[in-house]
Amino acid sequence: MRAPDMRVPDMRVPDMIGLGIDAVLALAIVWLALQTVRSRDLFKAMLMFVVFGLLMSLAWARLHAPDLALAEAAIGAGITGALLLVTWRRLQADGHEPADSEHPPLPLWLRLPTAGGASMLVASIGWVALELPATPGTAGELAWQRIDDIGVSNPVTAVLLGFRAYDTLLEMAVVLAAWLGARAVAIELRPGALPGPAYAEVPLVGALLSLVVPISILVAVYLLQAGGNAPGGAFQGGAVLAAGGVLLCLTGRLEAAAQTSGLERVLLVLGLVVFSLAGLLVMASGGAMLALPGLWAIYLVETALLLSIAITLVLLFAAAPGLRRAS
Amino acid sequence: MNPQEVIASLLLLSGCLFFIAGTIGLLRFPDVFSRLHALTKADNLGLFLICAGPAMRREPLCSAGLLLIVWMLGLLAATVSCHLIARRAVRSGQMEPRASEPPACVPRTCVPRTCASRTCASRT
Amino acid sequence: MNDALNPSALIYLLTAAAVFGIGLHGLLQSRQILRQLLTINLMGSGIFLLLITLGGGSDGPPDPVPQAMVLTGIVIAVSATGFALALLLRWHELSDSTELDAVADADAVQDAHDE
Amino acid sequence: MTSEALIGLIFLPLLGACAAVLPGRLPTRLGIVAGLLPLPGLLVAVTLSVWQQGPAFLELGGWAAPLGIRLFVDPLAVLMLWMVAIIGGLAAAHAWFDFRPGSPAGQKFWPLWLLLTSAMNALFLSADWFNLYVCLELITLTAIPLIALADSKKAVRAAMRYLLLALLASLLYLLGVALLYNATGTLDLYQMADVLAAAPSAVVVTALALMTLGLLLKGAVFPLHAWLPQAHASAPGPVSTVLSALVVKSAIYLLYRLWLWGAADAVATELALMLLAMLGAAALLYGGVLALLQERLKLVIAYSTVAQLGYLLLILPMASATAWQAGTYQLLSHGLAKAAMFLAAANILHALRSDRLSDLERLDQRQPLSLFALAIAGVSIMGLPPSGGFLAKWLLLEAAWRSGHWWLLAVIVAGSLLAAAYVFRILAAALRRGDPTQAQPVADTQAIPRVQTACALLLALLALAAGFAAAPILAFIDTGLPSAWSGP
Repeated sequence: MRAPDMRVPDMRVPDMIGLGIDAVLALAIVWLALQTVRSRDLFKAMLMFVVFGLLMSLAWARLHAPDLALAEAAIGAGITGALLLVTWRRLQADGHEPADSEHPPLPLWLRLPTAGGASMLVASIGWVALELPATPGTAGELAWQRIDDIGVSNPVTAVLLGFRAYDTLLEMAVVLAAWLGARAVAIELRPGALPGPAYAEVPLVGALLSLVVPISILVAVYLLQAGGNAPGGAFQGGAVLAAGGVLLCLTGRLEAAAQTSGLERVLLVLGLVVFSLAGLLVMASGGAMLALPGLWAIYLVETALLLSIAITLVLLFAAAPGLRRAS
Repeated sequence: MNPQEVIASLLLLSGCLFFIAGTIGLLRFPDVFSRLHALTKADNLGLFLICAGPAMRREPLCSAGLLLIVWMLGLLAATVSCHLIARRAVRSGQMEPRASEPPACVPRTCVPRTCASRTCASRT
Repeated sequence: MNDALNPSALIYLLTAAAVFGIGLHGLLQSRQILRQLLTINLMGSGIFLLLITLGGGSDGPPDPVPQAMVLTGIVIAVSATGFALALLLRWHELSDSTELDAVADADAVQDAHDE
Repeated sequence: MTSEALIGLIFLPLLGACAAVLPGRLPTRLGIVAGLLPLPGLLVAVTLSVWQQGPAFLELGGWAAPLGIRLFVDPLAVLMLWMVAIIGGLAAAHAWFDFRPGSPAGQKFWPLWLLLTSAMNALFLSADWFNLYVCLELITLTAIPLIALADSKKAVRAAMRYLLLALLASLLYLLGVALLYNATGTLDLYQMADVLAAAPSAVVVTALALMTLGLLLKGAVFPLHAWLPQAHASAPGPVSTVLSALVVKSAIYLLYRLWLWGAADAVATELALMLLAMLGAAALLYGGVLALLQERLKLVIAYSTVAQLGYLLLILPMASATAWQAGTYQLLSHGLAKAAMFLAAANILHALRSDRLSDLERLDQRQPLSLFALAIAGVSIMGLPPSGGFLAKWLLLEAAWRSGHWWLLAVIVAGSLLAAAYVFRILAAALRRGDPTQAQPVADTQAIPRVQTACALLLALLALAAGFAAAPILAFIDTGLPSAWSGP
């Protein structure tokens, strides 16, 4: 049984309009990548990168990967773009503009062949791989056949939280490690280093916040519950919730705190702890490790993951030990 | 092509036209304020038309409602960011040329090196 | 996929290869740590695009395993970028430069007769 | 019983790290104790079961191979897990004094350290290529902040360079995994071994080459080693210990899994193994020469790591049981000896506030025990009898002789001579009397907690004891030979 709304057009019938869209999208993506690399001004390069991320999410949609389109838009373009821009602002805080120095590490006559050779290698190997008959019995086909045992109809969520739940658990450990690493190397925050107090008193921003932040929470919860049978899930939901948090930081509603509060610490490790304990409890009660028993267990774990992802991304953006309501 | 399809494609086409108009405005207008003017006006209307297009073709009302929400959010984001950019432009001294004082040079004919007025400086 | 190679998969394959090559070229060209992080993210996107194009080619429903791998990859990429930016701020505060090797020559001299 | 022990090995440090993040001193201490102390106990159970019933699989979530992820434990994995438990444990004891659990430095250090331990255990147990990618990323993202904790400009620069190269290496590795999945349809390491021969050779060869390139960069093998010396030398004491003894070896361990288990009979295996051996030989000689030229003690030891990794790659073309014993024994003895050397160097740096060779005169009077530990570990690095290092090099020479690779004999001997040179150079600098006129008072050195010296000494003695206790370990290793290496 496949999810009803996962309509799957047969990719082999090349309808011309679809081809046209793909061609234009591909050209735009390559041009943006080129601009990100070639533009002298770093700020422009970062903006090009954000737009590149948005077009990449369109490419995922065209490649029938709606979950990835959501993730790329929310995480790839959204949060990564916000992190880059806020770091750019902090680098400028003491005046000088980081500009590319003239002498690149490798001369052009060496760079071009290596890069050209690498992309030719990837293109040719990809071509050979595409030419070949699809290998029978791949993990993907097995996933489609056994999808009912997980009780979730969205195949990607079934793989992420059912068949390969261990990967997702370690991935949450990576997210926690990123925050721990950022804290370990963090610079002592100069007061007011958090960007955005200038926007605090603009009336329009207040109206924006009162509308957008509740919507971001609503969308995050929708994505979380939709993860079962439609594109969505904890990671995309977490990123959207983090976007709401980033907005609050930018507009001065949230301030940098000197210490990470107890609640923030619990939220940070919540995803990992709930996932591990759920897996261990199942093993203790006789089942296989990490075989989440039912739909309720999957949603419980997904909620914990969502909270952990959101708090980690917001704290990474704020580059502060913790956050508290602005006095 | 039943009438619904025709109307939908017409809406989509006109939406694209408005976007093109907005982009041309962005490229050709001399200073921040006129560009903002072009962008927010043309693109918002374009977005509405593009959202209205598929809404016509979809049978169930809820997807039309969703597209409406998309447009509302687009509108909200566009207006607030335009306000903030304009506010910052005013604060950082790019005053708009007063109607009373004739602009030092007509933007299209003005060659950047020779004309020192602020509007040309901001354009190059 | 065994009969005619379908063109849209081909388009995305060439895009993936091009983005990977451009990313690598940018990485070898720039000294700015910020731009190097951008190029590494570009190369990552190129690889993810290749992974999905190769995986999605099967004539049945799209293969969920590469999609799960790419989703995990995107989350890992944003975590690594978040940490790298924090490390960059630390490096900028210590050495007042946003490049790794710009001060190398000065530092090498300083290394020689260190404390 | 073993499945609970395997899960405990990974999840205890993981939950310990989560506990260490929580506020207050008690959770951190609880996390450290619960995360690190039970590891040897669990490992005894695992070792016994692997010895009796042989290698075992554990399917996570109850899903079979191509769909789910499997853990695999065999003598090689058990050996590496024992090294993580012993070296990690003693380095943690050493770090207990520099990074007190309650202090702000401790709050930053311990969660990362426990996550690193859990990530290494997960990597040595995992049997799924994409899961190994996630483990490699977790190791990278925990090891690099630990380096940057040293708070000096050199440490942060070394950490940033290591991060950029590690991200690049992970991308190459991921590209290889993507191609392998497309060619074989499965991600499982051992299941892929038999499917690989049938898969299209062009895609497989490229995938294996990309993964090898990524792992060589992560393992700092000769041409791609630029990031290692500065990173290991400027990291805090216990961190550089774990980096040199374990983190760098995880990449070499994955090379073993890739070429001896995963792609044992792939089309280009012989050529690739010979190329890797040549790289190993080059690393051995280059690292040895560079170690001779360094001015600082920790840099000499770091370049010695680059050199000693070469030994691990030399065994690849020999394809015999003796070669496998030599390789695994070199893994064990080098890990113990290098850990002892780095801990001793950390003690010396802490006591004399400088580790420049020129400042080390009359070290036997100022830091006798640390120098003693350094000397014993040097004995094992050089390969003098009766140390574990000697046994490893002896088996290596024997395997090279039997398999007829004459040029390897010369390289091994040259490597040992170079190792002897740079170890004696250190000892000579340390035993120098210095001019008696301005006799430096012995008291000016800072006192070091006795436990820290004891850790370095214990590791050095273990490296020495590895020479005596070889028979049971070698017998245990023999039960898990790579499939193609059954010869004498």
